Amino acid sequence: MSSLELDDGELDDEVEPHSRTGTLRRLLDPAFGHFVWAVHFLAVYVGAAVACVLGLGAAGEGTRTTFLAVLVALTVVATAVVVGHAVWRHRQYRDLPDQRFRMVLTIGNSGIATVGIVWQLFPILLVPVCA
Amino acid sequence: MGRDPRLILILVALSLTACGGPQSALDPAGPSAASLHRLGIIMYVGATLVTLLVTALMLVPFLRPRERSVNRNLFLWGGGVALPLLTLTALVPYVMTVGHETRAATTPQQVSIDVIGYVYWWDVAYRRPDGSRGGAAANELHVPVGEPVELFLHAADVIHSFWVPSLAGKTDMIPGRVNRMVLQADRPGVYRGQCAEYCGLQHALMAFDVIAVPRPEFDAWLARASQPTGQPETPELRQGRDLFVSLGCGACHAVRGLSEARLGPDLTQVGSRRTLGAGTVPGGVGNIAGWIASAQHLKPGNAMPSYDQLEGPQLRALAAYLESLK
Amino acid sequence: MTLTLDSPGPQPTGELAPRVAPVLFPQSSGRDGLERLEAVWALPKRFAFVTEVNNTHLGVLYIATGFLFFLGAGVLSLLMRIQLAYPGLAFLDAGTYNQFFTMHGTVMMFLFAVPIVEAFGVLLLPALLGTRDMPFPRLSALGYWCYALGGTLVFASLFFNIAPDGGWFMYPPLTGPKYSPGINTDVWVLGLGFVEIAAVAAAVELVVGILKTRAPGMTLGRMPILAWYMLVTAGMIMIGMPAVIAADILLELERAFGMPFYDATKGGDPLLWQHLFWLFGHPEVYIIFLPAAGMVSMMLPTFARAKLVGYTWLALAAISIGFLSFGLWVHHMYATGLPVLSLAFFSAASSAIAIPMGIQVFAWIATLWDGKPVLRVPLLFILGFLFIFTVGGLTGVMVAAVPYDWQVHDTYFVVAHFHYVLIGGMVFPVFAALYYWTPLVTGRMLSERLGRWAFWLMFVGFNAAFFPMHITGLRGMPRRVYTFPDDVGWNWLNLISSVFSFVFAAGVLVFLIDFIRHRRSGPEAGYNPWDAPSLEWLSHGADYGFRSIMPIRSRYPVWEQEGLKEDEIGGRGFLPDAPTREREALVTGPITGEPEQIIRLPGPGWTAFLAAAATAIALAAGTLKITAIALAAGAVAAGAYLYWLWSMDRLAPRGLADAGRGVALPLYTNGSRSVGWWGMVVLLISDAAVVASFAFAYLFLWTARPGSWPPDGSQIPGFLAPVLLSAAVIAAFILFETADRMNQRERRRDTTLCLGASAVLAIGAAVAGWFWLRGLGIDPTRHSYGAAVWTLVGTMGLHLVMGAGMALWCTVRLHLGMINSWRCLTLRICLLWWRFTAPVTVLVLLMIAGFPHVIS
Amino acid sequence: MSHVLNLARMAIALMLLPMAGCDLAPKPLNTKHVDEGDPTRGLALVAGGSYGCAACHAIPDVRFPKGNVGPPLAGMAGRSLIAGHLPNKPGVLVAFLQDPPALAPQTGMPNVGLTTEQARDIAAYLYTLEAPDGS
Repeated sequence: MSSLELDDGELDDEVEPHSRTGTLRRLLDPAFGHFVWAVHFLAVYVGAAVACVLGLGAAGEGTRTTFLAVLVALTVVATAVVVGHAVWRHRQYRDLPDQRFRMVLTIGNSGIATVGIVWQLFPILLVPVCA
Repeated sequence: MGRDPRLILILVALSLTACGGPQSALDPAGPSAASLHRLGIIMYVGATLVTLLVTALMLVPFLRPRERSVNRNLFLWGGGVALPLLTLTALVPYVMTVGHETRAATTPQQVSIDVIGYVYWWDVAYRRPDGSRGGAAANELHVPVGEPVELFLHAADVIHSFWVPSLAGKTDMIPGRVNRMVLQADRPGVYRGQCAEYCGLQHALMAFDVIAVPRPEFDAWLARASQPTGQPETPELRQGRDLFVSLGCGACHAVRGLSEARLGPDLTQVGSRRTLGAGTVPGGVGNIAGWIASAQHLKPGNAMPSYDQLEGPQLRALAAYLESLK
Repeated sequence: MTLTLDSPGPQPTGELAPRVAPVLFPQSSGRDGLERLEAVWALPKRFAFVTEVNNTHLGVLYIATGFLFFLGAGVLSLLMRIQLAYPGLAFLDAGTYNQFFTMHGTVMMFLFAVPIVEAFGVLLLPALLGTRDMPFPRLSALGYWCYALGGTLVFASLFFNIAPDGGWFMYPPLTGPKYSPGINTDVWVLGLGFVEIAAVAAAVELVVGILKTRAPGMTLGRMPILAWYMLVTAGMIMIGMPAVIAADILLELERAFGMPFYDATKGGDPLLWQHLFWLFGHPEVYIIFLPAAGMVSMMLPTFARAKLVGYTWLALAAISIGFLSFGLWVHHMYATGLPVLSLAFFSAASSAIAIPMGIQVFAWIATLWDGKPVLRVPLLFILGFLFIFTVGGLTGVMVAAVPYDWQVHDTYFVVAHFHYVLIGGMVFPVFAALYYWTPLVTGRMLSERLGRWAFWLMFVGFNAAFFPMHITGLRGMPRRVYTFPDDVGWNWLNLISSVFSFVFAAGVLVFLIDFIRHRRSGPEAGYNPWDAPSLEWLSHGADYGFRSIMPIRSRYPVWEQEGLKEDEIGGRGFLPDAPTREREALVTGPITGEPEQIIRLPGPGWTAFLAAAATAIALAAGTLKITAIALAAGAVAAGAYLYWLWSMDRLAPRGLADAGRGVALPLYTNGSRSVGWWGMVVLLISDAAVVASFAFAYLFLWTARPGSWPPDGSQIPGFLAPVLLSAAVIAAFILFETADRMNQRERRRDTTLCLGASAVLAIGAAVAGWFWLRGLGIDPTRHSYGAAVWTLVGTMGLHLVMGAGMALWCTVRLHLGMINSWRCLTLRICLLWWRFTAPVTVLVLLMIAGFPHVIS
Repeated sequence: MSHVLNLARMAIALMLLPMAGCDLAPKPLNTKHVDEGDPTRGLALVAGGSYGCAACHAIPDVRFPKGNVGPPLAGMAGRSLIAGHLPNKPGVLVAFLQDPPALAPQTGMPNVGLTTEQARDIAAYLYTLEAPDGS
């Protein structure tokens, strides 16, 4: 008969620290890292594509180095944002056993997103621009 | 299931040894294809090892049921995260450095060729140093051995893709765009290429040859390709030339010194071509005659009509004339 | 997003009232309750089965239809393999072969793979989530019938020699009006557009179903893992499908009205299609794979006799794959001559997806290690899946490497690769699922012995047919060739592939025979024949799902919650009755799973079937250019949709109703608590993706030919007209907002005035926009610039007209008393439309006016 | 019982009769023989394609191309005439293959430059081509 015992606490046991926020945003929060990844990915891809269209391929060595430095800086910022968000959520959730699932989900997604962002350094550093 | 890894190994070994074929990426004859092949071998070996590992791990619980519970961290962190993370952190940077040969810079002395894809054949034009159109060919690229050759790839109608597996990877030909690639053959020979992007009804019959010859031989060939054709010497050949003109062949085909049209393949040296109809049938007078009389039967849907109203002797004369163009 | 979209307002709030007698519709857990429940959920008789909207019924039909398409496309592939058995064969001519491979790819991807995995979702999810049905049963029915009828039309084109022949990804300009003048391509574009819309409908249903109709107490962390996978999949369909729908619309605009999006001679670019198509097309592979992986994750614990290792890891792997898969679209464009750096970004992103993939594979293997696996047929197929999919995944790493892909792209290597991924990653799991869940539907078991035969024939046949193709491709054979020369070294490899493709087919045939046989002579399955841990076995196939909806406290409720079955049968859960004599279900909170509302679901009705059938006839007649029939059918379809919309947001009493277990819940909710609100949000996300695709087209066409913009000699748009237009749109929006406020204060006259003014302004803005573009001399057919501008502005104009229509709709309902201060869901949902349309219209106007100035 | 058996025997015999008939039907005797001609080498020459035989003629052992400019070559062994007016004899065929216009001035078939050995091999191959059943 144990399944009959149901109290309010049991139904409601995934109450978050910031449950005032809109439901949609709370649903998407564990994927925060991936949203940053998407923005970063689009930024470097579109940036490179538009720069090549505008004639970066024919530009001098200095201009190209500056452009690559901007891409590297973007990557560093994006990584910092993702890691920072994960650390913040970790602090919020670590003492709440009910929130373990959410915490692991958030941190795991952030970890994979971080790899996705950091790996963009390989093309930025190793592949000739606009060839 | 237990036999499969071995089967895979055998097949992988087979794929590495059975390299033959005039159109094989496993038989590289140029620096670009060779570096891609090297990358391939590394990945074949890696993939085989991972497949063996996964297959073995997956079968173990059936062979030897365990009593203790499994070490989750070893599987999830070790197999799930560390394995792909480490192997790919090694592989990805390497991949980034491979294959730049096909986009390398070239010097002005080197050969530059415009290749234009049509449904379903290839127009080939050698650029003079001033950029104008020099010697021309169709469905055949003659290149000097051991030199990087610069190709400018265009499309006249739909998307095609230029691919000679033994020499380099493929590059698409896209209407409205010009793609550039660099190609080099390290040893003399004939390398077969084929359209690799589906381009309509006869996509299957859109092949070409890259003929790599030593530089002097190449120069001689290019000189011939740039000169007007000679006057026909026998009455039959003269009749053939007259037919070429009167039937309107020249409205589509160029024969240097006779006609300049470029709607169909340049026929200035058609007599020496290895194939007709972009690889549909071999060259030679018999096939030329067959092609003229029944192009729509041999390669339905191509742009050339079947000239099936010719009398026997006329057909022979026209075929003989074309065969004499070398 | 939510903060701005979800305005606070009066909510008939639910309260848990354990010991207070409920006001309305008391539930009975006794025999009378069961009788009412059965009567309400009973299937309609005979031909009226097309009116049924219940998910169990539709799910079975859906799967059966998908399987038929699988068989049809499979036969095509066998005929193609006969043609390729020897070089130079003339078994099929070039034209037929081209139609066959196009249809094989199209049918397998659009009519089999995506629909059948969605179908498993439709069939299983309500049961897995412990509820009775999806929140929008009629939408499910519409989705199914659109798919079945549209798919049949596309497939039937084969028999009239008008089947599409441009390859399943239909690259223009080959498929443009110049090189494909026949209607073959229109059949593809219109038929598939139909099926894609059906897929989006199913996705809306799945997202809202998973978020809003779970068993009480089923938090996100307790959902069956398949729900996670389906949630991600549906989300991907929501974002991905609109891109290809947009590409289809542009192609049809070019074909029918000469708007040159892809025609390079008029400033278009063939690569625009490739970007849009693959923006959908690459995620498509994962859309197919993820539900299959989810089903594997459901079946594994049953056969491993152990809980899933790494449930959370699998959920986050699914989410990660969902996101990362959108960063791979250029994967298919490595040979197009884009700058190597651009390609390399995609190469790196593709590699990142290997991590979630690795996590999944090793989580599954660890689950096997953790338990004492029982090797039944479904597990056999799962092992086959693991092996084949691993090989396919590894060749996937290879083709993700840009330079290597230059060799293997568009060759038989790639053919081998994606068959390893799709047959391994999807067909084997689907067969496992068919063996596993058939007893749930038919009540009988399939044969273990024939199942093993089917598996081994399929496994050996598959590997022996497709593995050699890797080598065929490396030895230079391109894909999509109807024949090949006999002296290039492909003869033996092709013959082996052809012979073993028939062995694979024999395996499928054995399954079919087994399936037909088991309906009569298969052993009775009984309750939970595999001793599975998940909820669907609790329902054992009744039309209403569960006698009563059970509160859930575990990821493996059937294993871990004692007395679950007894309580469910005994009606001691929620809603053991149907006191309103209508189908009822619980609405729960999307995160916590606490009960929020009792919704009454529509029962059998003709609306959905009629709407789908009329739309299908209209489209088919339109394609064949029979205008009269097209118009007539279109009118019927429009009538059906309007009737449908009218019947939504039904009159429910304001008070609380009994939900069982001493809990009282409202029958009516507004805003983000209601399922309708969520449905609209999901739909708007898809809509946003379509508009974004059009905006992308505009910007991309500029990058293809950077230079003067506008390039076609028309005037550069000034700022005055866009500012005035924006002002009108914003005013219309604010008036709609004000109408909502007025309605809350029960000021009906002011509400009406605001709505009317809003409609007038919206229509005015749309008409003014038309004159604005005409005045600038922008011609949609002269250059791709004009085509892109007209498409964007026209889309927003349509949105404004729809917004005006909504204002009128609300006015009418207001005056019929169907909208009032607390019953305002219709108004709120229309307001959502405006909250999306107004800012997006302003942005679009800004872009069209501002971009030429920015770049010059 | 034996009656039943007899009936069965008769039925089987009746069913086998048509097949036996096939075997007994007079086979066209192939009298055409080319000295020093090797049909295997001939087939290789024909199938190799560089002489273009198959570009104009449908040849049973060559899958592609199946030309339709000249007559199909199936049943070549049984034909009475070559090119419509030359007797189909080994010597004539060899000579015709080597230089068709010399023997048939109005033919469309060009001289493709076969040596005598090659022409013999091809002729030998052509004489292996019996008329297909039922034609």
